[in-house]
Amino acid sequence: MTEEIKEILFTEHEEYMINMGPQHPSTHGVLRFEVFLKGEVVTRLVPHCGYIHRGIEKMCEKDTYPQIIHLTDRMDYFSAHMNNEAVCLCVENALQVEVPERVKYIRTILAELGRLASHQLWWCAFGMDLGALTTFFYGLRDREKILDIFEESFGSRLLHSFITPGGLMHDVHPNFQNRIKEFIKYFRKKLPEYDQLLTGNIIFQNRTKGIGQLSKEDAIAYGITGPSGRGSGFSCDIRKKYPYSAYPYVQFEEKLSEVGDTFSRYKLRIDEMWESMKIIEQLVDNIPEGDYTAKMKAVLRLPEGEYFQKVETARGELGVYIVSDGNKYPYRIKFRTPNFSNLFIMNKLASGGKIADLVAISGSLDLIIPDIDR
Amino acid sequence: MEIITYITDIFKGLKSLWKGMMITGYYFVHPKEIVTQRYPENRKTLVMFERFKGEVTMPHDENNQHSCTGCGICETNCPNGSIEIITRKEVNESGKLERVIEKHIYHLSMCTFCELCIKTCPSNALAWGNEFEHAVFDRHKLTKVLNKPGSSLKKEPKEKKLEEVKN
Amino acid sequence: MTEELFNILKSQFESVEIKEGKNYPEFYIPASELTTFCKFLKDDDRFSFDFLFNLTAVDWIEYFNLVYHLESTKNNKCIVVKSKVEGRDNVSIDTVSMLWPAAEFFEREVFDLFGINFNNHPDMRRLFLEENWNGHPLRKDYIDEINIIER
Amino acid sequence: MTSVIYDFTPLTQSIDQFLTKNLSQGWALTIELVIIGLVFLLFYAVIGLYLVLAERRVCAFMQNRLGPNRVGPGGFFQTIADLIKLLLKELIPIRRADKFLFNLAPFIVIIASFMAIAAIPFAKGLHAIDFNIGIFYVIAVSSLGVVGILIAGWSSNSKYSLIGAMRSGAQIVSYELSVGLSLLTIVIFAGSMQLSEVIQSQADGWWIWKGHIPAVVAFLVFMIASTAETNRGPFDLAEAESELTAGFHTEYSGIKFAFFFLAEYMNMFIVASFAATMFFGGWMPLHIGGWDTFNHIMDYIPPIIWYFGKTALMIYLIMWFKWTFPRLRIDQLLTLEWKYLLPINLVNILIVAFISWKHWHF
Repeated sequence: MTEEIKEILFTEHEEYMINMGPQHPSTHGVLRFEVFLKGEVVTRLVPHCGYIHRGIEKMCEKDTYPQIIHLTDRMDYFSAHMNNEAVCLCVENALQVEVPERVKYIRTILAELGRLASHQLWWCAFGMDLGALTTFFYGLRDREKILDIFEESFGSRLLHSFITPGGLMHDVHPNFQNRIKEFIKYFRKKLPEYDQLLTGNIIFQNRTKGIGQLSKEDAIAYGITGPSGRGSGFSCDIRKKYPYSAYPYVQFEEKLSEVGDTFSRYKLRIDEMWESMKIIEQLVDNIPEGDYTAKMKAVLRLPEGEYFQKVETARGELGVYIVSDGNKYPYRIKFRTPNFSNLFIMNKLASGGKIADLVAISGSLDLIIPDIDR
Repeated sequence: MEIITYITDIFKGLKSLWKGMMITGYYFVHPKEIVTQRYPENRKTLVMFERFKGEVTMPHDENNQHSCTGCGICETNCPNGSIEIITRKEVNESGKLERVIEKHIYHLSMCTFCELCIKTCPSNALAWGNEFEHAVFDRHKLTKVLNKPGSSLKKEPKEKKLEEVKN
Repeated sequence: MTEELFNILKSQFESVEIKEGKNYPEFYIPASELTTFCKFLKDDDRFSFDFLFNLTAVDWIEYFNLVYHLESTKNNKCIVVKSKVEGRDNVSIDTVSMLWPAAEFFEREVFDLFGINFNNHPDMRRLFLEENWNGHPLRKDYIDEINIIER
Repeated sequence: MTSVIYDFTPLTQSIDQFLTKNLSQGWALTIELVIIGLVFLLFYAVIGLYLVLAERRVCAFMQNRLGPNRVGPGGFFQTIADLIKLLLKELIPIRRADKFLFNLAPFIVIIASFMAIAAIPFAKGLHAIDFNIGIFYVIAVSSLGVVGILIAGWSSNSKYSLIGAMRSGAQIVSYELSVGLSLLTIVIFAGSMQLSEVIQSQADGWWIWKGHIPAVVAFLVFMIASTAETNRGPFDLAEAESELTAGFHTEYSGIKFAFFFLAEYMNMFIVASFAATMFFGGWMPLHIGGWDTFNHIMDYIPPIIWYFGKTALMIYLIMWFKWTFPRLRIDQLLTLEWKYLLPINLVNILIVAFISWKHWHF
């Protein structure tokens, strides 16, 4: 290549900017990427969020602790149980309440079912992002079974508000255990199909392998947690590190992958589904009899001080930071949401890739926009 | 040797593609696996789960009586202000002034189905209804009065109530 | 966190105050020394707090508390670093985003919702709200008569 | 051949004779052209609409759904209802778009696909025109559509559209090679570029059987390349709804969008019928050597059914691709063409030439 052509090709300063979002099929919500392109190659991108900012933290300052629960559902709506649990654990720890064993077991089962449902939906959406439209229906078909379990016990499918400080809203349905066992049996047959349809596919592998390399150091520095962080070898599973609820009683593996590309994040989530099923199987037969809630006062007043509770949601580490001034309302509540941190690595990962890679990467990070904006 | 890997790559790729096509092909020829619910047609047979949270209702018995005393606990517990209670004072049989609800107003459009009103109600006057077809053209229609016109407070014998508490 | 390490910190930074918090040990450091203190916590091998998992502010009306939750992925220890900034208007504190890139966006959120400026921050813009938004919503004295309904 | 019983040549010839007897040469030709045009217009609309319905039903069944089933029996009138809806929809004018080109683009796309049908033989004696370079003509005409796509992308003053159009350009320019070369294998076997002769040469067996492995390879390459050329399936980069929202037709609405939509399905039909014609004998019935009774029974099935059956099978194959595979990236798309399909194709042609020279095919 002569110098002249090189100059024309590589020293152009004009950038081609396109807006991806707020209404775009691949941002899974109202998120906007300002993408700067050079041909097909992304040079840099600027995320803009806030389109669905509802001020949950401000609203919580006017709500009593039981009233906060229903707002946490609406942050990461696919991990509604885990969000509820985080606030409840924080309040229980502050009040030094010991919840019954039955509650711990049920909470853990619900969290894992929620994780399964969330990962299923992620799988279908990820397939869609890459253009395999059929995955969407297979994933939703299987997720429907979990939602039916939820609906039978709590009356709602997505936003349950089922866990309250001290225990549960009410006891689970008598069918609960049988239905879960049925579902596990069913899903153990269906999950290998996911692999056949997408994981092994040569087009899929070419699209994901080596794309969006995230090193362990970057993952820690940027605070990437959850399956996205573990895909880079960052051991950040709260369930293992700081076990809560019934996690100390169960045997499971923290899946880690050292590669750190989009495919390893994908594979990790598939593996996590197997682990979740293992956890549920260990717990579902041994739910102890007992009360579904501990004795709680009518009005909860947290002692003055600051409390922090970490919980592993489907997308990473959810932290609840409550500052109490002894009143029945929290003085300040802050949710350290996993997606907030996970989003801002996008610029680093997607720069230098193609537009199609950008879509694959944002899909593999599994972003839920209301969780970012809160 | 590169030529051999080149050719094996092609065959591996084709095999993986064929595997995926077998899955979609399998479902294509197995219409029994179809999960579509034909909604308006199956309305008769469609049964919601008994715990389904459709809307907040106030159960009335055959004498058009409910058990809401109008204490206002549900109103204070509602995080969204979707419940309003209008009460009035009335002289009862024993000559005492008693609080009676005039209207128990429920804004379905603001409800987030957090279940706090139902859980905290001391007299179990509220319950979930299974109705889920809430679509209307005017959102004011979603504001409902839960107590039926002409309804009154259920008078239960005191002993029976005590027994219930004991149980 | 052992006593020994506390003492190391105490000897390095005279002004640091140590308090046993409800969940994690809390370190109070004046705003002027914040960056050097954080740098020490991150780079020193005995501490190596390399993972900033939360950064927020609390409005105590007279002053703001900046709260940094740090975790060491090597030692599995969590601590809280707190720093006080006085005043209401033109409040500012040094950024820690060069130590932990994650802080960049936490700080933008704090700037947006509390109005605390971070010196030397690479990109100090509002994160959630519009650029021309009046006030900072998470401050206790924020008034919005239209959108906030007092109960 | 025995399938003479369904020969359409006498019918068309009698019409021609009737017209030339009563009218002057020019008028007869004009009326013939008008008749053919009307027939094809109707055919085009019906095929296009029902391919959309077929695709929706097929993908629904693959995805454990029922698909459209409300309008008419089994959703039979669904796409007609859709068409009426699209006709009634507002044509949104785009500010600062190149108005003339913006309006022209859908017509170019649709004309390109229209022209290609003319050369397709539906049954013996049932084709509009039997060029002696029929294959060459179809390849040339079907690649005209990309001009329309490029114009659409460029003129609609949208960044997504432009990227989509550029992708489509790169894609069609490269995949045109593979389509041509894979058809060339059959041309070598058949020794003619005339479509009717290619079909006649398959009277004693289809090329996919007669041509040994090279024909199978050529068939696979043709299917992949032609799927790419029609902007479908795993190669729908020009539309790529998860990346570019709708690619080159992002800004089109109403009936103009419907033209693109219809043209896409027509292109699929053309490609599928070409695969059927070249590799599976077009309207030739299935004959197996030695089974005379069987062959005789097969002859009684009208060739038009044979033709549409084979085409439907090919269309199903293309749909099956689309609803199973993820989309390729633009560089992988070009890698697939230049590093895999083209070399394979060239080697394949050499082998075919050798086989043909030695008369090793049946």
